[in-house]
Amino acid sequence: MIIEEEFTVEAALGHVWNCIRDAAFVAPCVPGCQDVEDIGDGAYRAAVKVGIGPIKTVFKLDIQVSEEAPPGFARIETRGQEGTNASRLTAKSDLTLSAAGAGATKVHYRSDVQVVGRLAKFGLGIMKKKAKALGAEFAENFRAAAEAGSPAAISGG
Amino acid sequence: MSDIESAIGKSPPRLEAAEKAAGQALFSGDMVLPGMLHGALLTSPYAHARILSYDASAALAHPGVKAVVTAEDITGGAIGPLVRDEYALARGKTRYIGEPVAAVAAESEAIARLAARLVEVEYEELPAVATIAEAMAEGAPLLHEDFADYFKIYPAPENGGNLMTRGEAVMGRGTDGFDEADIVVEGVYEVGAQYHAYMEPVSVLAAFAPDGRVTVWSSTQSIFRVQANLHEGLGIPMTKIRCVAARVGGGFGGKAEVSGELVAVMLARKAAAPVRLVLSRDEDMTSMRARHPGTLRVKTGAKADGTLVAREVELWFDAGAYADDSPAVLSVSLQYARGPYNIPHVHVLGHAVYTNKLRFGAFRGFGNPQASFAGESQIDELAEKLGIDPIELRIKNAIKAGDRWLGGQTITSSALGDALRAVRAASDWTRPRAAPAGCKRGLGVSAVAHTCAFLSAGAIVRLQGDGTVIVNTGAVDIGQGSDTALSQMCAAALGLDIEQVSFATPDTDSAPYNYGTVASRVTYTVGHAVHEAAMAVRAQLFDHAAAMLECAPERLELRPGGRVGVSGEPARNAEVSFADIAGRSLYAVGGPITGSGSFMTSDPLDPEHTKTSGLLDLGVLSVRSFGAQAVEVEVDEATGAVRVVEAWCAHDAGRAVNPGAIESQIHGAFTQGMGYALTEELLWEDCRLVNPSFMDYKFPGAMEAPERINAIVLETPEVSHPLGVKGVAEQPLVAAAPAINNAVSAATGLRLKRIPLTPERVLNALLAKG
Amino acid sequence: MDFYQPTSLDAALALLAADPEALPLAGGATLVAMMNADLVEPSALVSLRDVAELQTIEAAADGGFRIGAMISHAALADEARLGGGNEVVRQAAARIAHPQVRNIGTLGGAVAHGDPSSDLPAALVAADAAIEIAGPAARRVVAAENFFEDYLTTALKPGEMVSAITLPVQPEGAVGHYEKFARVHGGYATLSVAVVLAMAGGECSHVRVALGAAGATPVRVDAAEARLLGSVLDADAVRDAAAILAEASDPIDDVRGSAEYRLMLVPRLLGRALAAAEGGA
Amino acid sequence: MDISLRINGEECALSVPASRTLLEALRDDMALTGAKNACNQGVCGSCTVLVDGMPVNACLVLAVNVTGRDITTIEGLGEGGELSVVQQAFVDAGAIQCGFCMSGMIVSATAFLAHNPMPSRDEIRTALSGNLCRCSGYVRVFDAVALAAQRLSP
Repeated sequence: MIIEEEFTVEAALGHVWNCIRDAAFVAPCVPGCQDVEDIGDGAYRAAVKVGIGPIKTVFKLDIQVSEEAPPGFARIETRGQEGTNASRLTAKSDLTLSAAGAGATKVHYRSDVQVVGRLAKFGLGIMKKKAKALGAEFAENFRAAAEAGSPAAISGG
Repeated sequence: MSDIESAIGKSPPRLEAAEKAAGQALFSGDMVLPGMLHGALLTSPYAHARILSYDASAALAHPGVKAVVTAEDITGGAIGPLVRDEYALARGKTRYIGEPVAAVAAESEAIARLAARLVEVEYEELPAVATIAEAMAEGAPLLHEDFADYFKIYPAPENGGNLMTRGEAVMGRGTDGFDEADIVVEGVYEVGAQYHAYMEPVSVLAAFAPDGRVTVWSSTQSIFRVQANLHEGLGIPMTKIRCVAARVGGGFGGKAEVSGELVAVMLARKAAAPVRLVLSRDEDMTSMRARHPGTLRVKTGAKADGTLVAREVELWFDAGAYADDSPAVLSVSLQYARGPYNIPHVHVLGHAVYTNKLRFGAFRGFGNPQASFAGESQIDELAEKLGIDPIELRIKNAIKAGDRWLGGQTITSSALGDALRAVRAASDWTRPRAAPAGCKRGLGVSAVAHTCAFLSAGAIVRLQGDGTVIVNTGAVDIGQGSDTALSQMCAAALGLDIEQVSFATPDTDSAPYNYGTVASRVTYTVGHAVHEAAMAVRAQLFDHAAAMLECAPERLELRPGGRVGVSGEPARNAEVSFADIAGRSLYAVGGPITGSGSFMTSDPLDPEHTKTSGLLDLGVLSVRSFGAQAVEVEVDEATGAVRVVEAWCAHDAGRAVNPGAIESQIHGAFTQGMGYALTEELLWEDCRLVNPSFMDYKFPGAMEAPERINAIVLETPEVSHPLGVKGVAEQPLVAAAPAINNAVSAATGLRLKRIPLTPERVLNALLAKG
Repeated sequence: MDFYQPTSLDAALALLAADPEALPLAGGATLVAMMNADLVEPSALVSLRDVAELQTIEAAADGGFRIGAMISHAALADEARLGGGNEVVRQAAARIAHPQVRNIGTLGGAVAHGDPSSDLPAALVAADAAIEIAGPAARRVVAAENFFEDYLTTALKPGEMVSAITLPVQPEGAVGHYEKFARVHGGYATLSVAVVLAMAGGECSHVRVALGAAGATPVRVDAAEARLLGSVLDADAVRDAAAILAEASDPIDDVRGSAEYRLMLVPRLLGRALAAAEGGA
Repeated sequence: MDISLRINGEECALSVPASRTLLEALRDDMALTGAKNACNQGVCGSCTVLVDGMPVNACLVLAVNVTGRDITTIEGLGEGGELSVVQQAFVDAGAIQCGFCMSGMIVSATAFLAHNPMPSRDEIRTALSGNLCRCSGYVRVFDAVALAAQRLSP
């Protein structure tokens, strides 16, 4: 399952890069993200609440930035599970930032997400739509946050 | 047929029908033993990964958990019917999402399932290949790095990467033969992966006795394949393995090889308690096996008068992560790629490729459905170009007794022409079909041949004290009615009524060897052994009767109902009953009367007739039976939906032992073939199966059943069998998809080349045609 | 997991209010299926089996109907009084799955589940039904059209449940029709079209159309109906209306059909549904 | 939870967790293994039993939710070891092959015939639309129901 999103942030490339690489900054933008922990050298742990209708669960994620070429590119590998391994998630995401004239930055991310286990049994079609919606919501939150100010200025999620 | 053999040709209800109607039939998932535990699987979340370590501590600590097994508990070698490329559980590497990696035995199924998720497995993910193209690409990751060292019983390609098997056969002048053709048709056909959808998911009950002897009740098509795999995969000597067939809730090839038996035995051994493992539907669909999806490029050449002269086929099968029966399926598919026609110049080439998906194995038709869908669809295209009626073209080229099959085996009897004429007449072939508004109707035809003799089988017939007999063959009745049919054959040989014959539950402790309920073989192959065993009993009966009636055995005759009499003297005192003879043999002279029979199929190929390479030894597969089908379909032009209105299925049973059971097999097999043609397809996104449930994988229900399936049982006695019988259980499936595809062509003019013919594909084709 | 079997609606609501993780158990066709698939593990179930108030079908004074949430699909499908325009709801109930599920599943359960590819949501929107919601604090009514918000997401707030559905009196001479296309009979729809149509003097005098399995919720567009109103349901009118509806649709890709295919079916099934309704008028 | 179910006319007291389906209760607690579990999603019908005479999927019904109700399973159709008319018709019509779907199929047919004494073939087909079978192609199943109807009619 591919989730792809592209949006423009009215802020300088360097600034946007700093924002996106700051876990504390990004976490509140991720819908359902309850907490995130920076374990150092590009590794993070996060808990993300996910739900479709009556189905509610929390994915415990291990995130690792595997490749990085600041300020334009980062590759992120994610592994996670929910409900004591009832479902497992693996994702490989590429994040590319590029200057988009007049101090704006184009953010493009593409992640290949695989979910296996009970949630996967549920139906791929709905999961894709839900994932797309989460992607769009993240983009909107991040764009607003990045334009509002620097990472330190962000209030709680 | 003298009245002595009256037990044949009748359709008594199945021996076990009442038990099943009452809900009393015991399937292995219904069985309970004292102290029994429940098993559950932990399966791989990765399509391709090295297994670095296991940590079962959390699982073992969970209350109610009695044992956890992983590959570290394997005490035997690799398994696999044709190449030993697999283990009881994933070992060292996992090669498809859903592959069993560990298993837990606990006091309840719920606890076992929860605890299975607590077994921590450390993986190192590897790149995976989801398709044939990816698997064969330069530098593609290898599933089986040390494939070359595996034990194999077929000639495998060297350093072919993910290429598991490559088979080729050339007959006559091969592709040069196309120079004799006035018209050539060529096309690429695609076939989807079909799931067996047996109603009973895989289930096993295993229990060790204190002396270390294990008894396994499982839903299987072969108690001897289970025994062999337990021996090879766990190193248990066969003296310590007893396999018993419970009632089986359908197999269709999916239970020809082992499914969960090895895991259940490992759990029972480690937990020192009986363990019952029953897969859920989505586990069965995700972890077990299905029919090979693939692509076939087919080319056929014919003279203007319709004489077929040349056929070329190149076939690629996706074989999944483990070979299972793939090399054999490929060999059989190639052998049928010529079709049931006298085409002199043939070149067929086939490949089966490893991919990181569940294994593809045996499924009713065994490679023939794929080859026939392509071949029989193309024959119709050729008929259209030649301006010859599709049935005429088939009759003109139909293979006859005395002709030789691809490979050189001689056809002993062929009813192909009769079958085609039968369906032509029955379907009123030339009458145009009126369709409701917005729909189009059409009639399509296909021809089919399939074998029914395969490998070996034994049989023991024993006279019992009251003069009745008991047949023991080890052949498992998976619902096709073999218990009843074999009992009828035994009754016929001894002039008994079927009520005077009982059938022993298949049990490796007592049964003679039998390869399995596969390849439509039971009626012919096991029937051979049963007849021989019964005749051995007959001879002993006559010896006793000769002494009791003081006359030469030659002057004796069997009399209906279990009597031996002096021929020509019908009087009462000139005969003795089987019971009298039994009494004499048990308590006076000679000892117990037991007859045994043993049969081996052997019809070696002729390398002079057909040059082959990379194929399995097909000499153990022979005696073809023939059939044809006409199908009327209705296509909804607004949605592309295809509905089968009626089908006429003529199949040659040689001599119908139980006509009713044969008709039921034709109904069921045709309907399974209809599902293959119209709705059934397992779908993957990369290497993940996306529709492992009956909610998302649809096969025909009562509403999809055609208005009528006219089963026409032809009887062209098979000269190579004492009772003239042949097996027909796979043919009606094989013929269905091409007949339906040709009917859709007749209705719409479309020439579709990919099944299933989903409404979406049909509508898009209709719109593209304009 | 706790289990309660209250005998009054108020008692049921109190139990639900006491435990936010508790769920009402109507028939169980969807809820138990999800529990079997380990997708839902409620802390408590409040069975509505013995709540008599939810088990009635009453003809309302204005000629409409009030149908209790616990009415099974089978009972709804056999309800002969649901004729005319409201026939669309009866037909939809009759096309759900198969006899066993229709005997278990309930109207309230299906509506609260809010699956856009199930049969009742689109039919209720076409019939302009209203959903009666009972909550710990108050009772409220939401038009079916506004009740379905997203995949498996409805206007229900925590502690609320569906208590009844009211079907309005349909225009004079209106006929309802539910056209469902699925790969096999009884399966979830690839696409469905629910229609309530009235004709006067050969022209369309009233029409409501809702699509099932065409988006996160049933798809209905005023402009599409406007295009049909006053027309003789000629091919152009139907084609234009279908184009408007397709434009507003956002179907998913799944094993039952691709998004493109579902959109292709919109004009075809709309034409068929209108013709069937007109035939019945 | 302690509940009581009237199964095949016999009052049975059971203590089951709330999440236990009627199918699990019948098979595991009552050793009535006629009803089968082929999908556990209410699609295949192999678990069909009657609750107050109505065919339902026992896998979608919680045991606690049918306390006090009349449950009829395949084991309860016959009388004193004899097959019921419908069961016998399935045997005589040669409708039974592997038999795994047959408990559900026969229970559905029994309930249907109780309300539709002389059904058409299409009505039989619709009544069994919730009972999947992979062996028979349904031909002999429809024949069996028609035969039972004929034998039941006065």
